[in-house]
Order: sequence, then structure tokens, then C-alpha cells
Amino acid sequence: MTKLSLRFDPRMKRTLNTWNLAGQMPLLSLILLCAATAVLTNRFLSPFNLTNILVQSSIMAVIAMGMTFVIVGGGFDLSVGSTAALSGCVAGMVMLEAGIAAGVAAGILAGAAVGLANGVVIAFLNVNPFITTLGTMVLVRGVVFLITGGAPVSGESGLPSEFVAFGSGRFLGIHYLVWIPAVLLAVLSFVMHATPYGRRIYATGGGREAAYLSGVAVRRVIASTYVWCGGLAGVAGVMLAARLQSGQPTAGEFYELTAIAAVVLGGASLQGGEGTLYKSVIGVFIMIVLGNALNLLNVDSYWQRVAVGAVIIAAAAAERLRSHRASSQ
Amino acid sequence: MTKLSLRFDPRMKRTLNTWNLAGQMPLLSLILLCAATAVLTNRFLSPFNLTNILVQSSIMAVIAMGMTFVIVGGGFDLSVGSTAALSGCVAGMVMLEAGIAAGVAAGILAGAAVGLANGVVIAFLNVNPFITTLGTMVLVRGVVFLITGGAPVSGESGLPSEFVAFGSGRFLGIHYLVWIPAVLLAVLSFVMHATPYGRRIYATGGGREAAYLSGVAVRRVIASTYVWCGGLAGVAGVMLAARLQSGQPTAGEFYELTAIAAVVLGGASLQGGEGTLYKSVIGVFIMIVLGNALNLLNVDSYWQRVAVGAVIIAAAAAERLRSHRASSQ
Amino acid sequence: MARPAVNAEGVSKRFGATVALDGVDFAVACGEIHAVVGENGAGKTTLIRILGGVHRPDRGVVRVDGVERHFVSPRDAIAAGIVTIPQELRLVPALSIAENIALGDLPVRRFGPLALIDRTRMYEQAREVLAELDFAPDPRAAVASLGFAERQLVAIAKALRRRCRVFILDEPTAALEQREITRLFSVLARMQRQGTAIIYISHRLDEVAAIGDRCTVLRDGRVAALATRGAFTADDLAAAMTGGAAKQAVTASLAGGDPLLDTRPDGTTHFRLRAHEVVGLAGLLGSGTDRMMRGLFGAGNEAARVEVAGEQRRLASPRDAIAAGIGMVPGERSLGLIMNQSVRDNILLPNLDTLSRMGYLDRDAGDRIVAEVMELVDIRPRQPSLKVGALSGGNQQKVILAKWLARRVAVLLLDDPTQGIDVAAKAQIHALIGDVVARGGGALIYSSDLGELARLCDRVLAVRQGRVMASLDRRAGIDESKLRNAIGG
Amino acid sequence: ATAQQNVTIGVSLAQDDNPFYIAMLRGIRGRAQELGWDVATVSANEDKLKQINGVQDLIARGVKGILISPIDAVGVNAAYDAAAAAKIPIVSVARGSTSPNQTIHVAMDEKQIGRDIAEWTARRLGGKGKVALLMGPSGAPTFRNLGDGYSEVMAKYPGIEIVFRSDGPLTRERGVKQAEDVLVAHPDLTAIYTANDDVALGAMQAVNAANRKGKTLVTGMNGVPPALRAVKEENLAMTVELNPGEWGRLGVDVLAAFLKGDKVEPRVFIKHVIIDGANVDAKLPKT
Ligand SMILES: Nc1ncnc2c1ncn2[C@@H]1O[C@H](COP(=O)(O)OP(=O)(O)OP(=O)(O)O)[C@@H](O)[C@H]1O
Ligand SMILES: Nc1ncnc2c1ncn2[C@@H]1O[C@H](COP(=O)(O)OP(=O)(O)OP(=O)(O)O)[C@@H](O)[C@H]1O
Ligand SMILES: [Mg+2]
Ligand SMILES: [Mg+2]
Repeated sequence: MTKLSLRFDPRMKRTLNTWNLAGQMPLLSLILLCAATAVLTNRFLSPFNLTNILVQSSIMAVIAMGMTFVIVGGGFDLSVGSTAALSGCVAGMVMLEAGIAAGVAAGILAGAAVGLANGVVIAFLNVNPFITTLGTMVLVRGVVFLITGGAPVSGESGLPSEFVAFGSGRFLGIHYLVWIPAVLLAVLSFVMHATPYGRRIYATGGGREAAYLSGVAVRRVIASTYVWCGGLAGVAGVMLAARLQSGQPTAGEFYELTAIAAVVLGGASLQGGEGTLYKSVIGVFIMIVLGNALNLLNVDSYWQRVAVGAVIIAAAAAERLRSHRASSQ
Repeated sequence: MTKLSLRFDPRMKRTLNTWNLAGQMPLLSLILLCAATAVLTNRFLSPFNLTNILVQSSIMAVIAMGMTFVIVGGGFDLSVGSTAALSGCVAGMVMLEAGIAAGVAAGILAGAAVGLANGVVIAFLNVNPFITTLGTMVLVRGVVFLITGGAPVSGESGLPSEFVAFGSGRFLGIHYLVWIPAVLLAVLSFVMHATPYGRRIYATGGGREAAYLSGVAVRRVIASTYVWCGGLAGVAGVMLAARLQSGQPTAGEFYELTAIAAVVLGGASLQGGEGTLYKSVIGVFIMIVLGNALNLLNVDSYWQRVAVGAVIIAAAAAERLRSHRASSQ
Repeated sequence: MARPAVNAEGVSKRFGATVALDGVDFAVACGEIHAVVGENGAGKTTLIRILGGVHRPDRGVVRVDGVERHFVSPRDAIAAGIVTIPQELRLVPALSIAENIALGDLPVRRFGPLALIDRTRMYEQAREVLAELDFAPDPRAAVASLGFAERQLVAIAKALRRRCRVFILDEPTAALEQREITRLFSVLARMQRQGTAIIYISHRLDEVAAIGDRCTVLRDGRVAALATRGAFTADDLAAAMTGGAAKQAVTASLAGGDPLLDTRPDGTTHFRLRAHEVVGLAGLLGSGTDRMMRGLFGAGNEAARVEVAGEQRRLASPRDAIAAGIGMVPGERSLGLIMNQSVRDNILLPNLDTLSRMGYLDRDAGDRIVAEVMELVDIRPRQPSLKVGALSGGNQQKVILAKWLARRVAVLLLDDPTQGIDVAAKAQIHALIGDVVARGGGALIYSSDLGELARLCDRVLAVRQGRVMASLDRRAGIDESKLRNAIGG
Repeated sequence: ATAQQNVTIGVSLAQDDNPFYIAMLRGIRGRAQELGWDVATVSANEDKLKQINGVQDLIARGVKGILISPIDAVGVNAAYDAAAAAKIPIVSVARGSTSPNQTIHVAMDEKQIGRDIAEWTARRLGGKGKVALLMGPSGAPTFRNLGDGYSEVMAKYPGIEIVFRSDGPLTRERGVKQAEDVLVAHPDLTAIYTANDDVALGAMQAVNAANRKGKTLVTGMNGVPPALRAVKEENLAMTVELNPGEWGRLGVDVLAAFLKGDKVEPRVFIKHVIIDGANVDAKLPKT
């Protein structure tokens, strides 16, 4: 072992070593899916459709990144869909009164507040994350209906036009909605991999007791992952409001399951301690491209469900190949 | 320690020792809930309403019992709602052709078959249970729509009248629909606690590696829990068809989350190895009584969600009191 | 030698790039105790896992009574009469002691096709086998309520209960006290007389020399030596294992620096640890030494109030303790390590704050520290990116020490740090403790091996029921028997 | 003085998060207040069992009559049976049931609405074009009937081809996403039928983003205010006004008449009105 090789990030090294197959199953699945669709319909690779896919993936990608924090930290969050709806509606309502900046800030803060509540209950009261976030999922949805009266939030004459324009606008040819997850991915990957805080999340998820005995403030770390998740669900909710040109109280149903599926497809373990942001985003692409492909191919909506279910299982089974050698049983 | 005391089931003894508080939190929560409601409305304790509650709980109780098998065995099943819909529709379709008995059998078998598929993928291919059963949840729903064309199954002139009568009939003053979970609870509790097979489920969920090294066929045990879960979801689906006087392809949405919530409220651990059937049924009662109480009190449906979410979290937090000492941090 | 009850012929096993076994021949006869020794990672566990049906060999065959067998799972091996006490404790914490003991072969009463658990018999059987080990817990208590060493006894009882022809014990005594060890040996002797073939793995070489009829020494996955009783001593074994002469453990320095750690003088648990001093804790099973240790580290139920280097401190969490310059090596490795993370990540975990440069992690500095400390502690292989779970037990233990050495803590709390560790590694760990003490640190050490305490410590505190009952000083002479009397063994 | 003992009626909604039902409930509450009645509401959120349970809870609560919007024509018949057993009249509003115990049905003619939308669209297209159908949730009969009526008429136009058909939730998000995908598959799409205004508003966004405004017609259903505004701005080609508030009031009136002992027809229809550029101004809420 030379002195030099020590300077490499061991993670990167491992990735390189095993690039060929293991660890890259999610990417391979995605490429396979794209290739198959491209063969079946030439419209798939049209610039217009690729833009569609990016935009359609953008919101779920932001949610899945938040979910990655929680899952790596050993947790679980079912409340992201309701939280996104709350944030979108709060953003819309505040925006109509106090301007775009205030609205956006309020929406994101509302999301982070839900995350904080989840985090405190789970980490400090030790309540099971599944049941806690199931509770908040239902509760927050109720709050959304209460504050909106169940009606979409768009005021008399719609949300502010700059905000609506943001939902479909572009910068350097790429939608703003796509820039957001791109920038977040870069920044958050840095947080998870290059900061002590990030390493503590992995350690806590990988072995809470051992992390605790190594001086990690495990409760605070766990609570913080839910704040990230809630805050990012808030960002997603605001993006959704921009895209739907309104705050939608019913938005975000089933987002939690899609997001968790994406993160798991990206190779994270629900046991905690494993998972990578960019792979979670690949997991999102798998889910979105699949839906897009089935729509392009005009597959009957009943068969679509069958196909989606089958592909989820198949992709997860493929991902298992990777870890197969690692686990003895 | 006298010879006599050896004859007691240790579980019972442990329960007796700690009866006062620990381990009985679910029951206490339920009693508290009932007492509060009874104070607020005198209609709550009317015989009509108590019958309501029993009938309303019956189907979810059957599903929750199946879920208890899976969760005790260390697994997770999101597909029970779709499975119940499948079983109800299959039962209806077969019944219209070949009579009630054949229909009922076909429905239950369809459920068990889904469970077997889940079990094989999870136990033998080692795919994550969350993602596998999320996949089957979507896939099976697609299959239900395909076989029914999306329309309820009730034939030209409805399902056989004896079957429909069964859905509202009584035996010894108690609805058939209530007898089923009552009998199942007795039989299955016996299976889980008094047979070697039952203890192997607990052992596998509580320590898969240890069970494996002790010669337990862990994979077969795990797969079997999903078969129970699927089969019982099948029973629930047939009960549902009787109650809905038709096979309903859209039935059972969100049942999975309610069932898991009930099981966890009943003190089971999603880590596996812990959980008791009768307590899961108490968890179901908590959920159903809560809905009943909110309806009787004419709570606005938005506030209902807030209340349901809050109570779920509160009940889970109360249950934590029990295990609080166990967890060091 | 009689016909072997079970034997392995030319078995090889690789894990990825690691060759765990390379053409090993091994046999054990009925009524024989065949000991297996070797350094950490020599392949002992792998060998008996192959015999026990957990692993399948890449090459070579396993024969039972001369008949070739291909076990697919432990169930097959158990059915063939081969029962193993695994090295890593494998019990189901949520189940009762009796259920754990009976697991896999629950006693039943039959009613036609129906088989029901016979609880009465289950408890009786549990009580019986536990009694053979002089251990009398309530068999209905959950295993989760037992201490680590008590669980070891349950694991032994569990194996004893199975009527078996071949009995494999993988380091059964690692966490045990002399008293339990003696009991175990008498049980083994009886089984031997009844014709059971016994395979016994241990790092306690004097034990091996005492009870082994034959002894196989493994080195780097090969058989380095095979000797019969009388033809080997503990020193010979050590030499064969390492391929050279082993150093004996260091003796501690002269004590007496400034006080490093002083518990509040609340009567019975009061004691003081000085710089340059190694203080031992001795106690029987359940005497509460582990709780004392956790408490001092801020991980007990209540915050600890102690004086560290003359300063009053309230240690409410391990974080406080670490900030005060204390490090702990817990008694269970899974509590000291995050198994699915790399050696590097594990070593850096308690050091992240010192590597923080304006919020981000200084990777280069981290790599330097890891490389340095891996060299110092001699972790093999020197591969910082390897998952800790793939290391042998001895190396895992060294990684835990490395975490604290990288931080240069002043006080080390060590809960049975050499449990399950080979002689060479043990000597290395003793030397490392010596280094810490030499540069002005102090160490508080619990060990299940009283001899180790006697050799290592300047002072030993005898603990009973969580209280310090006596203090033995090196100057007054410490030896095993004195210690045993002091702790009531 | 007669209403000393307050009459309480029960309302069982199929959903509580859909603008249609929210408006309907508002109509019910408004009319009930005028009559001095109390209203107890339960919502099923599209779960049939939950709807049966809710009706039982209403009965347990002692309501004098029930307005129900049944999720399914057969599936919640047990609720009607329970009401009949308790001798409480049960009036279906909007959706209907096959139960013999259904007292009255205040209905819309779903198939006819579907046909009317199709006729309107076909006329606009001049009998030629490619059409996509974004229908309602799988298994919901209302939306199946709407779609069937629509398809039935379109089948009579040889120049019109249905190129895409899909079930899905009634959300704006789904409208955007599916319209985007369909427009990729069929850039020359000439019309999108949607089962609901929210879906229509989403589809409309995708159409505008693809620069197909005016070339791909989007039709809605329900006539909620944002949809009316969109019709006014010519983003949405048309929608159908169902006036759910009026519907709710009618339901209460019918129940009141029945409770008084007046004779009521078993089926009462509510009128639907097609709203397009021609008549939208009259319908827009006054600002
Ligand atoms: N802890 C473990 N270590 C190594 N291998 C394991 C472990 N657990 C399971 N396996 C693998 O799982 C396989 C089947 O295990 P198990 O005995 O639980 O399955 P089974 O289906 O019940 O048995 P069988 O197929 O023999 O009837 C074994 O062949 C083994 O390879
Ligand atoms: N499942 C596994 N995956 C990868 N490597 C393994 C695995 N099991 C064992 N090894 C490696 O095989 C070698 C032999 O390990 P084994 O556990 O047999 O050693 P041992 O002699 O029992 O050591 P110890 O005294 O520490 O228990 C070691 O290098 C170890 O790291
Ligand atoms: Mg070993
Ligand atoms: Mg097997």
C-alpha cells in the first residue's frame, strides 16, 4: 500500500474497483429501461420528452434526497407527501399576502417544522418512526384541509405571475425546476460525504449504540435527518405549487411510498447506514421513466400497474445481486 | 419457586407481574378512549353502537392478525389491501359460476397465493420486504382491475343471496363477521404460542442468525408468515365481499397502513420477534373506536384527520413507556 | 487413534480475496477432545463452520463416520449429531432462556397430528442443563435481561442439551470466570467419557494444554502443527501459532502520578485513577463491573459526577466523557464498532470534531491519522477501506483501541479488552496499554481472566454487587488466588 | 316552535377533499340551516367499508334522515340496508345505488353528460382529429359512465380517433404529467377529454407549454371557478356546470318533502349546463 493511495477516498476507490457490476445495479437498470423504451418508440429520446422526464423527476428527486437522509440515519418517513402539500398551500397563501420570497420561505419552514416535530418525537421520545410519521401524515393532511378549506390555493387571479413563470421557466435551457435538485444534489452530497456531520449520520444509522458510545449525539443526529427530510419536502411542495400554479391540498398522495421505493431501489438499506444521494436520484429516474415509457407506449392503465409492480420487484431483486456475496444468508 | 408455578405459561406470568402498567398500554389506551367517548356521548355504549364497533372491526382484525405473523417474523407487508380486493373479486366471480363454497375457497386461495409469492421473493431471493410488497401491492391491484374490467363483481342479479345474508347475519346474536375473527384469534393464538412452529416465528424474527444456527428453517418460516398474511387477507377480502354485497376492485386501499399501525399500537416491534395477536386486535379496536367516536361526536372530517393522527402518535408514545427501561438511550 | 467421528479432508475456503482455509486435514475421534488454536484470523471458526454446515468448502470433503457428507444448512449438521456453540453469541434476546435452549428442538406433547410445546418439560430440561453449569437463573426470564457472560452460559447449555456425537465449542470461555470454566471442563470430561467427540477452540493456551488430547495449530489457513497430549506446552503452541517466539505480557510501570479520574467519594464505589497507573476491576458474573464502567463513561442511567484531572465534571453522555479525555472499549464488539462500515470510518468516528475544518472534513489529515494508528496498532490487513465486519476478532478489537489512541485520550476504560484474542495480539494490546500509561495516561481495566489482571495492574479493585469491596495493591503482591478470594469466587 | 327538538340529518360523503363535494356540502349545510336542522357529516374518502361504517355511526347517533353520495352502486348497499332497518330515509345525491332501500336518488345523467361533451368536441373539431381520454379513478362508475357516453358518440365519427385512454386520480398533477406524455406520443393531438376540472387545468398547462394552445382542445367537467376563468381566457375549451351547491340544496329539500310525507319521485334529475366561450361571462363569479 503506497502512501499515495491513502489519499484517495476509499469510497471512491471501492466504487472504481467494483464499477463493472456491483453497486451500479440501479444505474444499469435505468439504462436497460431507457434502451428498451428507445427501441420501442423513437419519441422517447426526443429532446422534448427528455425535458419532460427531467421536469417530472425534479420534485420527486428533492423528496427522495430528504428521504435518503432519514433512511441512512436508520429511520423512515411516511409524512413527506402531506408535508409537501402543506408547504405548497402555505407558500401559496403567504405569497398572496406577502410576496413570493415570504411565501417560499414560509413553505419551506412549514416543511422543516413538520420534520422537526417528527424528529423530536422519534429521537427523543423514542417512538417508532413508522407509526409517528404515519400519524403526522394523517394529521398534517387534516391541517392542510383545515387551512385551505379543501380548495386549491390560487387566489382570485392566480398566484403571482413571476412564481408561475418560475414553474415553467428555464435557465441556460434547463428548467429552474431541474436546477433545484441538481444544485441540491451537489451541495447535499458534500454534506453527507465530506463533513463530520454527514459521517455521523451514516454511523448512527449503521450502529446507533456504537455511535453513541463513540460520542455521537445520536438523538440530535436522528432528529436532524427528519428536519432535512421535512425541509426538502417543503422545497418540493413549493416547486409543486409553482408547477401546478396553485397550492393543492390533495397533492403528494403516495409520494412517501414512491420516494421510499426510489431510495431502496438506489441501494439504501432500510436497516440504516447505507445509501447514497445520487443513487436515490437514479431510483427516482427509474420510477419516472417507467411511467413515461408506459404512457408513451399507450399501455392500458391496468397493465401499467402490473408493469410498475413487476419492475419495482425486478429492480430490487437485481440490486440484491450486489449485496448477495456480502450477506452470508 | 414451587413446582406448581411451573405449569403456568411464563408469558402469562410475566403479563401478570407487570399487569399494572407495562405491556398493557394498548388496552389502557383503548379503555381510556372508550371512557372518554362514553362520557361525551351516551350513545356510545348503546348496544346498537357496540355491535357496530364489533362489525366494523372484524375485517381489519383479520388483516391485522395476518400482519402480526409477518411482523413477528421480522417482515412487513404492504400488499394486504390489494390482496383483499383480489380475493373479494375472485370469490365473487367464482361464486357466480360455481357456487358459494367454491367462491370462498378460491378467494382465500388467491390471497394465500399472493402471500406465497411475496414469501418466496422475500425469503428465498432475499429481496427487501418493503419494496417487494410495495411491488405486489401495485401489481395485484392491476391484476384485479384486469380481471374485473374495473367494474364491481356482482353479476346480473347480485351475488348469491345466502352469501349476502351472511354479510349481515347473526349466530347467537353475534354477527358472523364477528365470529370469524373471534374464532381465528383463538386458533391462531394457539398456533403462535403453543406450537413449535409458532415459537420458530418468534425466534426467526427475534434473531434470524441465531435461529438459523439452531437448525430452524428460517427461510421457510419467513415465507410461511407471508402465506398466513396473504391467506388471512383473503379471508378478509371474502368477508368484505359479503359486506359490500359485491367484489370491489377498489376495496382495501390504505388497509396496509391501518393494519400495520394497529399491530404496532399493539406493541409489536417492526424489528421482529415481538407482538401478540390479541394485542394487535386491541390496536384495531383503538383505530375503529376512534373513528366511531369522532363520527358520533360529529367532528368535522378535517379535524378527524388531525385527531386520528394525534391519537396514533399518542398511543404509540404511551406504548413506549413500557419498553422505555429496556432501551438504554 | 480410533476411527474419526468427523473429519475434514483437504478443505479450502476463500472469502473474496482472503484465503481462510487452504487444504486443511482435520479429524476428531469419539471420546477425544481435540483442541484447535491459532492466531486471530487463522481460520479456526471457518473450519468448524464447515463442519457445522454453515459454510460449504470450496474444495475438500467432510466425512461423518467415514461417509462423505454435503451439509446444506446447520440443520443438516445438527441432524447428523454435530452441535456447535458459535463464537459470536447467537441467541434470540426476546425469547426466554428456556426457549433459547430448546430452540430448534422444542419438546412437544403429541395429540394425534398435533404437536404442542411441552412447557413443563422445556423448563425442566433448561433447569437441568443450567444446573450442570452451576447457573440457576429463572428459565422463563428473557435472554435480553442477562449479561454477556451469562448469555455465554446459556449458549453452552443450549448445546449441551442436544444429544450430540460431535460437540464443537468456539471460544466458549472467552468471557467466563474461572469458576464457570471449571464447571464446563467437568461437563466436557463427562461427555468425553460417554464417547462424545469434542472440538475445542480457545486462545487460553494453558487451558488447551490442560484438557486437549490432541491439538491442531492453524496458521494462515494451514495446519502448522498437530501434537498429542504431553507433547506440547502452552509456549510451544504460542510458538507454532506465530511461527516464532511470543513475548510475554508487559508488567506495568511504577504507579503514582497526578490523579486523572476521581469518582465522587460516595462511599463504596469511590476510587481514584492516577497518571501512569493501571487499575483493575475484578468481579464475578453479575457483579456490576460493566455497569460501573458504562457509568463512568456517561452511558449509565444517571449522569456520572467525577473529577477528571482535578476538575469537577458531570458526564451525562459519552460525548461528555470523550470531551473530558476518556475513551471506552466496551465488552461487546458490536457496541464498539459499526460493522458494515470501513476501518477508516470507525477509527475516525470519535475524532470527527478534531478533523473538522470550518464544517468540512479534512480527509487528508484523517487518512494520515488512520494510516499512522493502523501501523501503530498493527491492524491487518492494512486496508482502511475494508469493512470492519470482515476482520478477525483480534483485529476488530484493535480497531476499537485505535479509535481512542487516535484521539490520545488520557483515560482508557477497558471492558475485557483481550477477550477472544490470540496471545500475540493480546501481548500487543497489553503493550499498547503500557504505551498509554507511559505517556501519562491511566487505564481502568476489567478482565474475566484474573491472571491477566494480576500481571497487568498496579492495583485491583474487587467488586461485588456494584460496590468496591477491597483494593489489592501491587506492592503488597497480587495473585490470582488472592483475587479470587476477594471477589468471592 | 315545532323545531324545539332540533332535527339532525346525516351526510355521508364519498370524499371530503374534492371541490365538488365540498361545494355540495356547503349547499346542504346552507339549506339545512334555513330549515333549522343540524347536519352531522361523515366522509369515506373513497373507502366503501368506511362509508358503511360511517352510515352506521350516523344511525347510532340518531339522525332523522341521511343524504349519501355512495361510492359505488352496489358496494355500499349494506349502508342502505342499515338505514332501512332503522327506518331512516336515505337519499342518494350525485352518485346512486341499486339498493331497493334507496329512498330517492337526486341524480345526474352521467352518460348523457359524456355524450354532450363528445358532441360539443366533435362539432368543434369538424368531425376529425385525435383524442386522448384522461378518465377518473379506476373502478368508479360515474367516471366509467361519463367515459362510455363520450366514447359512444365519438365512435359515430369515423374521422375521430381515440389514441389514448387512462384512469387516474382527479388531481392537477396527474393532468400535467399525463398530458405531457401524451403530447410527446401524439404531437398532433386535437383534443383531451378530462373527467374533472382539476385534471383539465393540469392538462391545459401541458398544452400551453407545448405551444398547442388552441390546437389541442381541453375539456373539463364540474365548472369550478378556476376552470370558468380558464374558459374565459380560452385556455380551456369548455366545462360542464353541475352546480354541486344547488345539488346539495335540492337533496335537503327532497328529504324534507319526504319527511313531511309528501310524494316524491324516486329519481330527481339535476340539470347540467355546458359552459364555453359563448356563455362563460354569465357564469363567472362576480368580483
Ligand atoms: N446464517 C447463514 N449463514 C450462511 N448461510 C445461510 C445462513 N442462513 C441461511 N443460509 C443459506 O440459506 C439456505 C437455506 O436456508 P434454510 O435452511 O433456512 O432454508 P430452508 O428452505 O428452510 O431449507 P431447505 O431448503 O433445506 O429445506 C442454506 O443453504 C444456506 O446457504
Ligand atoms: N464471511 C466472511 N467474509 C469475508 N471474510 C471472512 C468471512 N469469515 C471469515 N473471513 C476471513 O477469513 C479468515 C479466517 O477467519 P476465521 O473467523 O476463521 O478466523 P479465526 O481463526 O476463527 O479467528 P478468531 O480467533 O479471531 O476467531 C479471516 O481473515 C477472516 O477475515
Ligand atoms: Mg473464530
Ligand atoms: Mg436448507
